Order: sequence, then structure tokens, then C-alpha cells
Amino acid sequence: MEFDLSKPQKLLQKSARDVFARECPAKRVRELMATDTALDAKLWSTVADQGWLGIHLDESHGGLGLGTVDLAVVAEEMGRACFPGPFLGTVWAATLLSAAGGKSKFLEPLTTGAAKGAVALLEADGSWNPDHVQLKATAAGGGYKLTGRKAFVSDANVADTIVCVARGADGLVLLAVSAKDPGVKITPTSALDQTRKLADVTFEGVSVAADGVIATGEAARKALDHSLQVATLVTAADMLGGMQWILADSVEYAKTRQQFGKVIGSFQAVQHMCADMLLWTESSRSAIYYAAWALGAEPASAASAIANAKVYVSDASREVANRGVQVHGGIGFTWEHDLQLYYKRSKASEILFGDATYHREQVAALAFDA
Amino acid sequence: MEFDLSKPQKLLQKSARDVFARECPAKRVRELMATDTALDAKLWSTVADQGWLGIHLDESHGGLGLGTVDLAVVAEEMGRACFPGPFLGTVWAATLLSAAGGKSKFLEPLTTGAAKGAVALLEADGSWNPDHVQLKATAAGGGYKLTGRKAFVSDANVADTIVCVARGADGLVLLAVSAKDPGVKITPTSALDQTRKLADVTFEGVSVAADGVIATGEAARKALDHSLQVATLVTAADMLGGMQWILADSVEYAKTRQQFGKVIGSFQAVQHMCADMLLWTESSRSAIYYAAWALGAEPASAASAIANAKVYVSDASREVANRGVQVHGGIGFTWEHDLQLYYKRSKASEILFGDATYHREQVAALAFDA
Amino acid sequence: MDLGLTPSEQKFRDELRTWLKANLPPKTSHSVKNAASAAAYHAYLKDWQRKLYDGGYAGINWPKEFGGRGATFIEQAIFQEELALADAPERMGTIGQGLVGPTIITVGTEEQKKRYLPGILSGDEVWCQGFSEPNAGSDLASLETKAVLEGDEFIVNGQKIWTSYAHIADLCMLVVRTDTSAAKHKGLTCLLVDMKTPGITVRPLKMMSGDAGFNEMFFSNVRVPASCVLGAVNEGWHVAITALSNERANLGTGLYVMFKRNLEAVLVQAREMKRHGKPAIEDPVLRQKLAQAHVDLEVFRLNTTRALSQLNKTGIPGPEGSIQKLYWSELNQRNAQIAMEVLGPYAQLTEFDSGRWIYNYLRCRGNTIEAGTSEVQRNIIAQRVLGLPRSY
Amino acid sequence: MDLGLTPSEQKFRDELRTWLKANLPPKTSHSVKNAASAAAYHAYLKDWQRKLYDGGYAGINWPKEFGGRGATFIEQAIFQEELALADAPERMGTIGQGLVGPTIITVGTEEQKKRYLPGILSGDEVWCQGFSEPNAGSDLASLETKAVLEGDEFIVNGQKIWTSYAHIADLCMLVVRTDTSAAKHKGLTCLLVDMKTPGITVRPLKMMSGDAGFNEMFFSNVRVPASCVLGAVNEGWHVAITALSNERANLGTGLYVMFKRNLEAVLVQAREMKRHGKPAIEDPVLRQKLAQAHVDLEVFRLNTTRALSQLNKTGIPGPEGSIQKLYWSELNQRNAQIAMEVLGPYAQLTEFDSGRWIYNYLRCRGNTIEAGTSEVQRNIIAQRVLGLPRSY
Repeated sequence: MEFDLSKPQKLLQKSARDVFARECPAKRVRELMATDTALDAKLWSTVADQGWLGIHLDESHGGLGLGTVDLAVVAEEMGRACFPGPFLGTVWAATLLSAAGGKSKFLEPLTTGAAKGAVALLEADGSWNPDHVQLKATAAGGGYKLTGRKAFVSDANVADTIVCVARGADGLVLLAVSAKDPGVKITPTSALDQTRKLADVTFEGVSVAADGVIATGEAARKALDHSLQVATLVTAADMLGGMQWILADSVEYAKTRQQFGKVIGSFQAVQHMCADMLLWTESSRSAIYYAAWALGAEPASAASAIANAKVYVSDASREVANRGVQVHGGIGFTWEHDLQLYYKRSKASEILFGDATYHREQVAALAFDA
Repeated sequence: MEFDLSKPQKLLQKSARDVFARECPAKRVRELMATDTALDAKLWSTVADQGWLGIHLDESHGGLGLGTVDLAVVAEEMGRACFPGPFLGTVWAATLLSAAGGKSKFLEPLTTGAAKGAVALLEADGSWNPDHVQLKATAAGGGYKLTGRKAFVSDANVADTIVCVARGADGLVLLAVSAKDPGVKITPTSALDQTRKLADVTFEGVSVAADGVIATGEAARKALDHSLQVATLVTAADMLGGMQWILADSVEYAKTRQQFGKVIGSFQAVQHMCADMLLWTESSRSAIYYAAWALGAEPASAASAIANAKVYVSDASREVANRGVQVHGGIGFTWEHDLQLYYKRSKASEILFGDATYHREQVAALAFDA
Repeated sequence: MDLGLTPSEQKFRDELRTWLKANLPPKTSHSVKNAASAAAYHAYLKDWQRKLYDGGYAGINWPKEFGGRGATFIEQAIFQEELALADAPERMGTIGQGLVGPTIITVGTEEQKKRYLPGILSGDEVWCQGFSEPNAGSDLASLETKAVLEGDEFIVNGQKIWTSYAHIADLCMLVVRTDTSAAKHKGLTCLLVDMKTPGITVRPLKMMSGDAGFNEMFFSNVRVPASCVLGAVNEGWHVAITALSNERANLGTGLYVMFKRNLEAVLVQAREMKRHGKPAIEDPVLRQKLAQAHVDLEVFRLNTTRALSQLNKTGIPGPEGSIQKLYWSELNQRNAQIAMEVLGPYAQLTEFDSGRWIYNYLRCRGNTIEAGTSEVQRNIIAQRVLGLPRSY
Repeated sequence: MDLGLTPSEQKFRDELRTWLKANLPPKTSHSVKNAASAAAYHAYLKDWQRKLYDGGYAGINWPKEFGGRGATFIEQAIFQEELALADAPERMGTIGQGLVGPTIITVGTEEQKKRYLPGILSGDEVWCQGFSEPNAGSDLASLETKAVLEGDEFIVNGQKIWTSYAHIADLCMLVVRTDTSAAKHKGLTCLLVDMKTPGITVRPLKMMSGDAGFNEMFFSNVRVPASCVLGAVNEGWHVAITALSNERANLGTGLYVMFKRNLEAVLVQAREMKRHGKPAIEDPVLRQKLAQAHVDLEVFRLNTTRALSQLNKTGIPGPEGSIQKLYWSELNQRNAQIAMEVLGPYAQLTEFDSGRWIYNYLRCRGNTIEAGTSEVQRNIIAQRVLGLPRSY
């Protein structure tokens, strides 16, 4: 038994950390988040060139053929760097297309970086539960017609391909459309986390041809569920990277900031806050690494491992961010301190794919009702 | 506006504190709790002689004619002394009989101390909600026949009079029986808090004559609800006294106990625990005193004030007790230290009349559904 | 114990209500968030303060001899509550009326009283408070801004931070170090400084929410007449503490109404938002959280009322103010989190409900830091209320 | 990363399972709670330890040269987990095998190894550990029990507390003060003491639950041969720290199974108990709490596994043990509270479910105190893991 990153995974970690340290310092993050897209073409092609957009996907699907642990390693480093841009949406869409069989023409451009992606799931009720999807897909010719509104769609504002989760006559339907298709209207929404943008997507009688039909019924649900697990993992690992940054930064600050003639890190109250931050961060790491491993190696445990991780990390990440501000005092509360970037991204991630309360109910269903 | 005890109430407080300090020190509490009854006849008659068993009841009902604030003052001092015996059951029964009109022959002996009382409400499902009462009362002659089992009945083991909350053809029925009536079987149950005993009460076709019928239907429910509010107040005030004892004892210990060459009270972690204990204790005091006042002076707010108080105090009292043990370290965890008496009584009171979760739902119903 | 209002308290409240009905200005569309309309907004607030003054509602707890109303602490609380209930505009004069004025009354000279008190009451002169520095936050006694006496003027050099209103203030109550050789607390002096004095630069300080709630102030060879010392030279620590306990005596009555309104707004959302296909307010899990928010808020109201009642008897704001501060700051953070949970994904939208939820969530992080961190408050409670020995 | 067992780990587990199936003794009705049957219970436990020894399962992580099995930390964890899963009797030899033995192996003389190790492995000699004193709990270095050398014997006087097994132990690993003039940590010595030596009195110490889980030990002119010093004279602090980090290396694998069983028992109750007229397990509010208990427990398992995997590589138990201790002690308290909430009024009955819930609720309060309070653990994490400066 070996509960640690393998040597290649550690090299990957170092390489990702170096790339982001070099090409995505906080200054660059701030410039990018002030733009409409948060997208840096050069940075994006670096990520694409590394193969990270399909790192966990089969080579036959245009991926690197590594696993979900490797994906988590990259996502953690993105979180540590507050990496801006449409990684989440693109990886989610690619994973979904791959899980649905990998035959779609939309898949490869996503993994090569030629296209950006997004998955449109949420609707006005803000529910992450696919059972609540209502947007209608009406069979038309060999394809479908789509009408309705999706909300809170990560990265839709720069997506070339949008996979819409809709309700057909026989259950869920996954339909890939081009952002430029007639009737697709994308409206950016301004939100807390400016490093990863959200948008509303409206479908006004959009025609989806047969080659846009990714999956229907049971197969659609299965692919969607798997992709949700992977996307949740990416989010949780991103949160872990953020927690790690906040912890390190807070400890560093506590070692140098003086009040009452002593560094504040010598006060028990500050020490205990930092100790709790470490406990939450390391416990999150255990939960996330395990979920990443289970997702690849033990599919039967994957749903439960992911739900467990999102419960734990959603609360832990928020508390670490809160303690981080408290350790810093006033300066941690300012726009100029980089803590704010992580604070907001952490909060957005807490909401993404459902908060702790949502996932506790998933845990209960899996663990108690079986 | 004056949010403080009046001068007579402060005198009452001092007088109660002195009585218990003199006649009910911890040593005596330990002796009494080791008995089956936790009852000290002399102590009981002291309490009765002071009029405290009916302190808040009309003089026409055998009471002292003071108010619920005065009752809370006495209950708080009982909590501070860990006063053993059937005060709660007796006052609850008396309040119920008084609220139902005060005409019952069973009432006066309870307020004079000639009889001890208990109210049998809970059944096997352990629910404090009177809607869940199922024990059957069948009309027979001018009275009723009672069959069924009640559980967790405070002070039933020494009660002379037991008021049974039963379900008749037209809703709730309140029936007073003598513990010696044929068919009444009282089985003591051993529980955490040995200072206030619990018992099961079984009614095996017990005949209740017309003069035992206290109230039925709406009137029964109204009287029961009011009595539950008063009994909850007594419990909450008792908890407040306990918190105050634990806080004072812990602060005292923190001032003298040395570790690492310093009194532990100079460590920030211990200071902050004590500060939180004070915050919870004083906030509980605000909530309880207000509820005590509202119960007398502003009946429309009483239900909500009591529910608020029981929510807050249930959690606060547990946390104060937990921190109390933590501040004391190993010694606080021993049988020989008096902290254990308060720790257990606090936990029993948390459960009594419903825990914080139960009362939060009451608060929600009153505040959000109106 | 009587939680009802006395006849005179009731009379005060009724008169105030009547007055508010007649005098409350219409809502303004101006706000500080928009630089273009900020000036108009400040003029609006000045008008409002003037109106309060004319109505006899400025400095209501100041002694009558200094132009105040001589109101009790409870009347003061009623005043704040009624203003909040009426959704009245914010009072730009709070620092002057709550903090500077009472301190001048206590330790100021006759000349200072004559010079400054009327402007505070009328709202013609807005004050700010120059205490905190980058290296002196929780540890106020470490402040480094220096003042050196040259002839009959102090020459001030240094930097202050977290100064509300500095960008519009006419005057500043400034604490500076005048004796660098004395022990930390002993070399401080309090100066009353005209903000138009050459050498003062004010720079807005953006909070993480992106709003500019505070300022930095830079002092470069700023000349302050020696007659502007408040209290005695090198007695500034004592003066600052007096000012801060006057501030604490406030006890958060106005805050309660603000928090209560927030909760009510959350409840409105909880009735509209869906959870598991039903109104969120019917979701048992959210109900528990909302009920706890309700209880915590109610306990805050009761704590405040009880402390006020106490203060009304003793007249001296004590360390109990720390209990209130600790309680409300952590309560507001808990309740902001509950609001976010109720709102789900909507919580994060800057345009949703005018962005109030995000603003509230981010702003409340400062609550446990500003005006004494929660850690400092717990120290104060442990040491000054419970009598535990100093921990450092 | 591979969380599956390696073939050799799997082989170890399978052999152990087979062995357990064949050798697990039947349940006993004896217990320590009943003084009359306590002796029989101890004999039963000794038999069990002997059986483990004969089967090659005593001191499994000890080096082979000292009679151990030379198992990895992961195999050790598998061992504990399997024993727990099989509901095997408790091992009376844990202090000897987990704490004393490894320390003797590290710092003991050849004679000491020969004299003591076999008895520890076979279970013939039960050990207890004399570290804590009434005035030296968290602050172990303050201990006051004195030993004075007279000829070739130390004369020991003083008192120890919180000593598990003292009433049945044959031997005691005792830390005493041998140099009162040296700095606190520097004057301590570790002695291996025969519990039958005249002058030792053992008194059971009742916990708040009413059970006697610990003892007090009194030493009155107890004569201990100088050959019984473990390590060097005045090096006892170092020896004690070695012993404690061996104990911490345990990391709580066995605890996980125990906590998991508790949660499963709560779930059984939650299916039977009613809440709002339905099974409590269907109550959304309780489900949230039970799910959180489940998550916390799972994270504990994963933390433990990860730490073990780390330990397996480095071989050196580090301050990370403090993280595990902090985590499980507070988790167990939270989950005990959740159990009480599920059980409602039944929670408090000493006869309900054999009184296990009350016992568990009261017993777990000690978790954040024993073997280093949570406050001390947080200090250790802050200072030794995060590198913050000492706070006192």
C-alpha cells in the first residue's frame, strides 16, 4: 500500500508548480481577472501543450492516458496559482464526451486546446441534481431542438463547444452545440470569483444535428454522473491548492508580523488557528487524493469518495480561508493583498457542484440507504 | 426599562443561595444522589416553607403570588447547588393544575409540600410534542380508565400525585391520579443525572374518578402548553445556575493550577475558553431572564421566548460543561471532583423538554410560518 | 425586572417617530460607490445631520450644557433603533458625536469645547479618527507616527491606516508619539488636526470587496499648533482609551436592526428559492440554520438591552462592551454564511439583489478584526472581567 | 499512489484472518466492571496474549532478533484492524509491546533486553507506565517523584496518577527526578520497577462515569536497584520522549474500527428510533449529522492510512502523530454528541444498550486531555510542524 504520489506524479507536480510560478504569478492573475474572459492565450496553449486538458483521458480519446490522480495534481497546482481561465469547463466537457464513448467530433479539439468547452447543467432553481433538469429537448429529424435557459455555466463565455444537459422524452439528453450556432445566446454574469467566469446560456430553438447528440437516457445519466465526479474532483483539488497557499502565507505572515513586541505567531491563539488550518488542509488532502485514486482504481467507491471529499473540503476550505484573513488582520481584508483572490475562489468552489449540505445528503443516501 | 432583577428578587436570590449553601453542600448532594429517591425530607420542607413550590402561582391557588422571574431565580440557585429531589416534577404538576383552573384538590398539597408531584407526558417514542401522545383514556362513568405506559417521568418515583397526559376521544385529557391508586406501577430507571430521578409509569386499567379529571380538549392543551413553558423555564434556569458554577470553578482553578511554570489561566488558550464560557453563560442569562419576564408580562411572546432560550441554553450549557472539563484537565474527569455532578445534570437538562434541534423547529414554526 | 419602556422613554420614542415621519428625507440615488455622485451623497448626508441637529436630535446623550439632549443610554438606544427602523440615512457625524465630542467634553479645554463641539453637533465639521497604523493594529501602543514640538507647533510625520471618512473629514483626532524615550504607552499625545493642513495626503484603501471603505493617511511635516493638544502632552494613551470606551458604550443597538433586516431579507429569499423542489424555507435543514440565526440575533438584542440597562445605572462603559463586540462580530459572520447557503449559486452573483449578499459576506470578515480583534476581546474578557493574569 | 494492499500485505492479512478464525477465544462474561470476576477476566486476557505470542503475533513490529515479527507499519495497522474487525479481546500487553519494549530495544542494556523482552512478548509480565503526576500533567517535565541513590539502590518517594493497569501490572516504567538542582528536563531518570517492591500502593481512580479506568500509585521509600535504570541517569526525559513517540506511532488504526462500530450501532438505533413519527434515519436534520460523522470518520481512516504510508517510508514517528491525536479525540467527542441526539431521552439511561452510550459520552471527554491535551497538540503542530516560535 502506498498512499502518496508516485515519482512521476511528483515530477508532474513540480513541473506544474514551476510553470504556474513562472507564467502565472499573482500580478498576471490580477490582470487576467480584470478582463472579460480571464483567458491568456499563451498560458492556455502552455497548458494544452502539456496535455493537461486531457491528462486523464484515454489516448484513443485524445488524452494523455494518465489517471485522475494526475489530473488532481495539476488542478491542485492551478488552485495554488489561482490559475484563471476555462480549465474547469473544458475538462468537464471533454470528460463528459469521453465518458459518453469518445466518438464525438467535439472531443479532440477540447483536449488539444483548439477549442474551449463548457457544460450547461444548472437552471433557475440552482440545483446540482440532474433529476431537476427541466430544459426541454424535442426530437427533430435525427437530432433535437433546444429551448430554455441555463444558468451559472462555468466558462461558457469563452467556450466554443457547450454540452447542454436537457430533458428529452426518455430522460436526460446530452447535446453538444457550438457557441456560434444560431439561437445560442451567452450572457456573462459577474460573480465573486473573477478568475473563473460564469455565464447564462439561453437556447432559443437551437437545432442540434445528429452528430451533436452525445448520449440519451441511461447512458447520458451515467456519463454525466462520471463527469460530475471528475469535475468535482478538479474543483476540490483546486481548493486544496488554495488552502495550501493560504496556510503557507498565513504561517509566513505570523512569523514576521509583530504586535505587542512579539511576532504574532508566538501567541497561542494564532498558533492554534494555524494548527487547525494545517489539520483541515492535510485532512482535505487525504480525502481528495483518495477520491482521485478511487475514481480510477475503484469505481465502485468513487461516488462515495467524491461526496465525502466535497463535504469535507467545502467546509474545511471555507474555514481555512476565514482563519487566513483573521491571522492577517486588517491587511488580509484588503484588495491589494493576494489573499482576497484565494478567499473568493474558495467560496466559489464551495458552491460549485454543491456545498457540504448537498453532499452530506449524497453521503447519507449512499451510506445509509443502501 | 429595567433589565435586571428587582431589589426583592435580589434578596430572594441571596436567600436561596444561602439556604442551599448551608443545607445542600456538594457532600450532601452526593449522599442524596446515592439514594433511590434523592429526597431529603428536611431540605424539602425548607423549600416548601419558603413557599418556593408555588412561588409563581396565585395566592388563590395556594401560591406565593410572585412571578415566573422569581421562580427562575430560585431554580437558578437550585442549579448552582445541584439541588437533588423532586422540585421540577412538583412545580410542573402544580403549574399544570393551576393553569387548568386551580380547582383540583390535588393542587394545594403540592404547593404546601405535603405532596410531591410528577407529570407523565413522554411515551416510548421519547417525543416532547404533545401531538404524539397516544396513551389511551377511555371515558368511564364520570371519569376515565387509563391504560398504557409513560417513560422518562421526572420525579415519579417519589411522587404522590401524577398528572397523566392521555388521549381521549376528543383530544388530550389531563388526569390526576394518586401514585397509590390500584394499577399504577412506578419503575425507577437509572440515568445519567442521579440528582433528579426518572421513572417509567405504567397504568394498568387505572380508574380515574371525576375529581381526577383536570381538563380535556382545548383547555387541556392550553394548560399543558403553559405548564411546559414554565417547566422548561425552570430547567433552563437550573442550567444557568450550573453554568455559573462551572464557570466560576474553572476560572478559580485556572488561577491556581500551574503547568509549565505558570498558572494555566495565563495561557491564551485557557483564557479564551474561559471568555467563551462567560459569553455563553451571560447570553444564556439574557435569554432566560427575558423568557421568565415574558412568561408573566407578555404572554404573546412567551412561547417564542421560551423556545429561543431552550435552543440557546441547551447548546451553551453543554459547551460550558465541556470547556469546564477541558480547563480542569484530568481532575475534571474524575468522580471525586464535583464538576461531574454539574456535567451530568447539564446533559440531562439538555434533553429535558427537548434539545436545541427540537426547539429550533419550534422557533422556525413560530417565527417563519406565522 | 421590567422590559417595557417607562412613560418617559415611550414619550421620547413617540416624539421621535412623529419627528421622523415629518423630517425623513426621501431616498437618494447617490452613493459613495459612484465617485461621480459621492459629493452629492455627502451633501445629502450633511443636510440630514443638520436636520437632526435642528430637531434636537444631535448628540442626544451629550450633557445639555454642551448642546446635547442629556438623554439616557436607553433613549440613545431607542434613537438608534428608531432611525434604523425608519431606514434613515447613515449619520456622517458618528465619529464626532460618539467618539470625539464626548472625549473633548471629558478632557478638553474650554476653548476646545467652544471651538469644536458646535460643529460636531451641526454636522458642519466631519471628523475622522487617526489611531491605527500599519504596524500598530491590535497593539495600539506601538504607534510610530511622530510629533516633535518646534516652538508652539508640533511637526507630524508618519502614516495612519483604516481611517473611515478621512477623504471627506474636516478634522482628525490623531494620536502621535511625542516622547520616544518613554515606555510605549507613556509617550503618546492626542492632537486635534485640521485636515486641510499642508502635508496631509489621503489615499482610499480598497477592501477585498472592491469598495473603498477605509483610507490611508500620510503625514509629511504637518504643522499642528500646540493649542490643539487634547488632554495633556504624553497623556494620549489615556485620551485614546477614553475615546474608545465611549465608542464601545454604543453597544450595537443600531447593528441589531441592521442584522435583523438582513435576516428578514434572507427569509424573503428562502421563501422564493427552491430546495429539493420546495421553498427553501420548508427545508428542515435550512430551517434549523435560519432558526439558529433568529435565536442568535434575539440573544444579541437581549444582551444589548441588558448591558444598556446596566450602563444606564452605572454610567460607565466597562469591559462588558467586549462581550457585545465579540458576540455581534461572530454572529454576523455566521449569519452571512447561512445567507450564502440559502441562496445557493445565486449567492455569488454581484448583480443579484444589488450585490448585497456578496458585499455582506466579504465585509463581515472585517468584523472580527476592526475595533479590536476577537482574540483581543477574549483577552480583555479573560483578564478584566474574569481576573485571569495577563498572557503576554 | 496505490491504496490496494501489496501481495505480501495481502498474504499477511489472509494468514492472520485464518489464524484468528482458528484461535479467537469465545467471548467471556467476565469483565473489569465486576470486581469478583476481574481476576478471571485478566486470566482470560493473559491466555489470549499467550496465544498471540505462540501464533507469532506478539510484538509484530519488533525486530526479529528480539523475538518480533519485523512487520512493517502497514502490517501492524492491518493487524490492529483485523483484531478489531474480529472483535478480539483487548490486548493487555499494549503498554509493554507498544511503549516499553521498543524503548528497551532502543536504549536498554543487553541484560535488560534479555530480562524484560521475553516476558513482554509472552504476556507473562504486564507493564504500566508511571509518567503523569497530579502536578505534572501536560507539563511532564515538572514531575516531582524523587529518587535518591543510596549505595546501589534508588530510594523512590512520590505519587503518580492516571496509570492504566497499575493494579494488575508486574512492572512499571517509571520516570523520576534524580537531580533536583538541574533544569527541569535534565534531572529525570527512567527506572524499570518491580511492582511487588515494598512501599508501592495502588489506588483505583474512579472516572466521572463511575468506572475505575485509571489508578493512582504512591511510592514510599521504594528501593529500586541501580541496574534498573533505563538509558542513562538524568537522561530520563529523552527516554520518555522516545517511549511516547513510539506510542504515537500507533496512529489509531484500532481506534478507527472502534469508532466505526460505534457509528454503525448509532445507525441501528437511528433506524429504530422515531423522529416526527418516522425512523430517525429519515429525518433530514439527523441525516446531515450522521453523514458528517461518517465523513469525519472516513477522513480519519484516510489520514491514518496516509500517515502510516509515510511512516512506513521514513520509519520515524514524527509530530504528525499530534495531528492524528487531535483529529480523533475531537471527532470522537463530536460523534458521541451526535449519538446522544439520535437517541433522545434514551441517551441518558444507564441500562439502555448496556449503558454504552452514556459511558461513551462521558469517557470521550478524557480524549482531549489524556496523552497530551488538544491545546498541547496544537502547540506541537504549530511549533514543530509549522515552525512557529514557542509561545511560552
